[in-house]
Amino acid sequence: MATAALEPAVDQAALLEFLLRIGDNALILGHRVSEWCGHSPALEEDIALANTALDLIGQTQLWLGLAGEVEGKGRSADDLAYLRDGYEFRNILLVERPNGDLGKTLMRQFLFDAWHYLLLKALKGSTEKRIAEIAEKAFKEVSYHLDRSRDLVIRLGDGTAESHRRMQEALDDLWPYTGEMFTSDAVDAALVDAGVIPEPQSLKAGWDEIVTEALSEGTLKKPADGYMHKGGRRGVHTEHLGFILSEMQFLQRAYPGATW
Amino acid sequence: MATAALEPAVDQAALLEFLLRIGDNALILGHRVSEWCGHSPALEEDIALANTALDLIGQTQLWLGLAGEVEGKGRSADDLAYLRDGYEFRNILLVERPNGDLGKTLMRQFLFDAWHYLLLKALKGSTEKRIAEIAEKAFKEVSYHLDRSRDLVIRLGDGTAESHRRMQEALDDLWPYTGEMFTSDAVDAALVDAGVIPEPQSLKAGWDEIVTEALSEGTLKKPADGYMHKGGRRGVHTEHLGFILSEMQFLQRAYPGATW
Amino acid sequence: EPHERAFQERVDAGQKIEPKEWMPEGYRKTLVRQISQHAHSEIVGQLPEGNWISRAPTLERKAILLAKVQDEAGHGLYLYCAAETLGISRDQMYEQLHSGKAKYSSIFNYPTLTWADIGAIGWLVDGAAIMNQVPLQRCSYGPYARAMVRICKEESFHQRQGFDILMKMVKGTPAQKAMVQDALNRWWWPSLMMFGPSDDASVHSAQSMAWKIKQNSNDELRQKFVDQTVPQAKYLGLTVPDPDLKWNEEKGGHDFGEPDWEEFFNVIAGNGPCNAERLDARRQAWDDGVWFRDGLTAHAERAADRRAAAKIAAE
Amino acid sequence: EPHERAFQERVDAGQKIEPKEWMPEGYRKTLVRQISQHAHSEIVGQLPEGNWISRAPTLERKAILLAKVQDEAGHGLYLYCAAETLGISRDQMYEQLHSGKAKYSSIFNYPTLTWADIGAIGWLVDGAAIMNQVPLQRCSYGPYARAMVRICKEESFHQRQGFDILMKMVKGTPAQKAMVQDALNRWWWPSLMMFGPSDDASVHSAQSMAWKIKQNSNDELRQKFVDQTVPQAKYLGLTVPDPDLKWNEEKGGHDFGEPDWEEFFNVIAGNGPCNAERLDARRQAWDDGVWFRDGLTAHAERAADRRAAAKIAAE
Repeated sequence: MATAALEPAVDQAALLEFLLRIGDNALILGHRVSEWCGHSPALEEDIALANTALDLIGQTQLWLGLAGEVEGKGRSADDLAYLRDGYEFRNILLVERPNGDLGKTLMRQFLFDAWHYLLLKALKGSTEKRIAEIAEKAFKEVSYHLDRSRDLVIRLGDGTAESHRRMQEALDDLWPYTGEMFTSDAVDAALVDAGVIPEPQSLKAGWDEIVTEALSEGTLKKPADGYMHKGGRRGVHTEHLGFILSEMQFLQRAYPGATW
Repeated sequence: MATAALEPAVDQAALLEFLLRIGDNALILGHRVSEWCGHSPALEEDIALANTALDLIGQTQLWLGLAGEVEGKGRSADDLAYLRDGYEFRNILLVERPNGDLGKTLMRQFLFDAWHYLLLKALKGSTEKRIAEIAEKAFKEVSYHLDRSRDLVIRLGDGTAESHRRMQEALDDLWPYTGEMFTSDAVDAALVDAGVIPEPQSLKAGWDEIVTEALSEGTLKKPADGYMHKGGRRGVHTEHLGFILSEMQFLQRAYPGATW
Repeated sequence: EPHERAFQERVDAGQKIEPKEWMPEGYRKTLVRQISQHAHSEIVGQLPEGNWISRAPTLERKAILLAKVQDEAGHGLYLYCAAETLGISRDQMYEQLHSGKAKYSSIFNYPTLTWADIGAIGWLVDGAAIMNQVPLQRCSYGPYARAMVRICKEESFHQRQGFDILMKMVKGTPAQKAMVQDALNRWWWPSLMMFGPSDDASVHSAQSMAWKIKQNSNDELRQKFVDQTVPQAKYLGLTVPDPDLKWNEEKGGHDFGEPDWEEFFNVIAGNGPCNAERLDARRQAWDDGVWFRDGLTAHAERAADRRAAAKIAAE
Repeated sequence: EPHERAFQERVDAGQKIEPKEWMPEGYRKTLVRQISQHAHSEIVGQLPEGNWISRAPTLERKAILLAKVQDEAGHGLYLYCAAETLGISRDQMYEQLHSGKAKYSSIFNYPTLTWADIGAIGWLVDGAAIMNQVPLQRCSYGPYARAMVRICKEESFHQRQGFDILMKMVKGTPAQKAMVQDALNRWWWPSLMMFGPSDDASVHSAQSMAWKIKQNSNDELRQKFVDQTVPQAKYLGLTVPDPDLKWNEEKGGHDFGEPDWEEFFNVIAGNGPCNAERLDARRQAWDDGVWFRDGLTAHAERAADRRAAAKIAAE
């Protein structure tokens, strides 16, 4: 039923690939953030982190659900989340970085949120109605994520010498993983042409602005744009993803076909 | 063929249970020790830890292989290692304790080795020839493990104030997990009667002697025998086992029926 | 004492006591102990369930579990706030938790070993908690009673979700059904112990009842819980692990066996399967977060200074 | 210099140089750099493979992998000992590794992403290492040459085991075969880069050759490796990810494409996928072990003192 709303003119393989990319970003980051549950340094953070994870898992359901429809092989969002191996995942490397201390988790969130926010904002105008609809809903949630992660990056950057040091270290460590957000390949090109997604590089200026302003307010030094890691968008990940999946997928793998 | 050598008079269900217990101990401790590979504080330790893990995995193959034969349902050692869930595992809780620092790992090893050594020594005289044979081989390896872990416990206990503190803390933390080695149930009773295994409690005096002497030489204070945790031998584990298995079993679960 | 008499009359008349009003020191102390213990239970209670978030079997189950654990943190927040109205700070309460002085519900010292445990916690543990908490909505202390209204609403939602997990599983494969039975076997007795030992002999209880902090005896609530839960177990096709359990027509309730109180006191004494790990996890979260809390405080102070300076400059 | 001439004559005559003999300072330095780099590679090389020990798909594969990683630690040990004969301590070499001053083989900065990578490392990485190391068995420096004899024997064993992993997988399910092809795609070029850039221009190389520390040019060894490996890939039913690869009848070897040397220099410069993690892992192992090493040292000193005191008392 719902499938009818998708433009048949658009390259369906590219569309599927895009939906896996955006869905896997939400899934893997949601997983990482959820690892904090019950372990954060303040009750308010426990609540906020759980809330972020919850939003991301909700978005995963929508994106991967649509991916399954586009693929047309009867795979559900759960099938895609739980029954693919690492090389089939399309998330960027940034979201699979280990949590580290809460400063690193928040910095990762901020660098991602700033991009996610701009991406979803653009996707609200997608020629694919279903994508625009999901983006509309996700955009509201992610606007809030960005407000929060930006605010904390600023406050902790401009906090004590210790909190400043930790935030700067987190920034320096994570910076080489930000370049992948703005890379582009044939999949992107096909969908950009069809008006489905924005040109990845077109989000860079806006992202730079958000990031530069927050870092400056937080008295943090923006790293130079050096070498950038990439590979996740084409299924070449870091060694961390395998461990995330072995845990996440255990029940579905150990009890194939069971319903829960 | 080999099955013929097993005494049919012995309670086969009890025998299977015993073999799972001893095999799972080796498997899970081997897994824990192998987590150190490449991460230990001295090259000699990297080698020794890998060697211990290797011996334990080898013993696992023998014990679980025999368990599969006794069960008679065509399950191999690999099937038993990779396709059971946590509640089907029969290892004692001690061996699934997290590694902690190397001091804790070595203390766990020593407390286990001292018991393992005595158990295997007794099993060399088992009325079950197959068990006696495996015990013969494993005993040689474990004698060496014990020499090594005892020696290190002594040296680190009687080392610096810091190494002493860490070893004492490890001892105090792990002590409540040692009682399970000497517990007994209907399975043990049946096999003790048949002369297959020693009475678990009968190993206690020898264990106390080995442990007391080493702790004293290492200037460590033997904890009082307080409350003892148990459950592993009947499949009630700690929360750690599930994570061990999700990692260990990933490939067999994700690619069912594949050969490697 | 005229103060005490007037206070008791107000309680007897069913009036709510509010933060700034006079209250007996014992009343305040009892409430602080009970509310903070309750708050700590919510916080520590995140851990056994949080243990399965990363392994939840579907995206929907993961989302539901995340929401539930988040609710628990929220309950902790309401309750710490309610306790703070009695003149103790949240940090003081944490300090009591971390030092081992304050207790939390012993049930959270048991491990969650399979996904069925997540269902069993919702069904049995939240079920027992609700049984304890429903009367607290009518507690004489206003802030506690109001927090309870909100909490009870969410808890019954959680209980239904837990039951739903088990329903799905008992209709599933034999392995799934076996997991559910195993979970019931492990959680049944600890759930009955959640009501505490028989309170025949407890003077404490009598005073709490008079103050309307407590409204029912432990045994009364335990009986009610058993009578509510046994038919649900039957509906799920499960066997309650109590050979003494049977319907007593005469009393219109179930007869049932005695929990292993030695185990109960052992767990209280710190010897439960997970006591050390739960407390370590909370302590570590707190200790690892010093820099984070200090950073936020320093920023807030600096921002306040800047505002003050700007105000002076503007004048 | 007469010393130098005599030294060079001995080298030319194929005699082995031994630790206590005179040698040019450049010879000593080159050897220290090369042997310690080789030792570091063995040590760091434990990490990418160690990453799969806990997930090895069968008990036998787990045992084989454990044994292999153990062998690598052993190789590290021989090599550090060989380097120590040249007047540098193991701790000094560690210090150089941890500070980033000393290098290790860049190949270990790539991640192991599937089980097929464990096979590919054995086949390709150990294969390339052997190609580099076989001539080193004839190296002019005795201790290094002798360590190499032992290492090469074990390495060829490892290479066969790696190939065996891949054989099993290509005969398996389509998913397994795809994993093997994917592993080849990712490891092929980094393996070719293990021989280093073309050494046409390198004076360094010429001197090493004269001293018989190095016996073949990088390009020579790379060619040999390609010629050996391509038929093996074919045997496995795999496609080598190089469109320029083809047999050249005239030269009796394969023509092949140019590796991406920009990537190579990037990885050397610290920008490989795992540089930071590998070095952090080694540093952390070292730093976390201070108490352990100090404890053993303190005990040894105390034991020596006790023995001395006992001896005095006995006299």
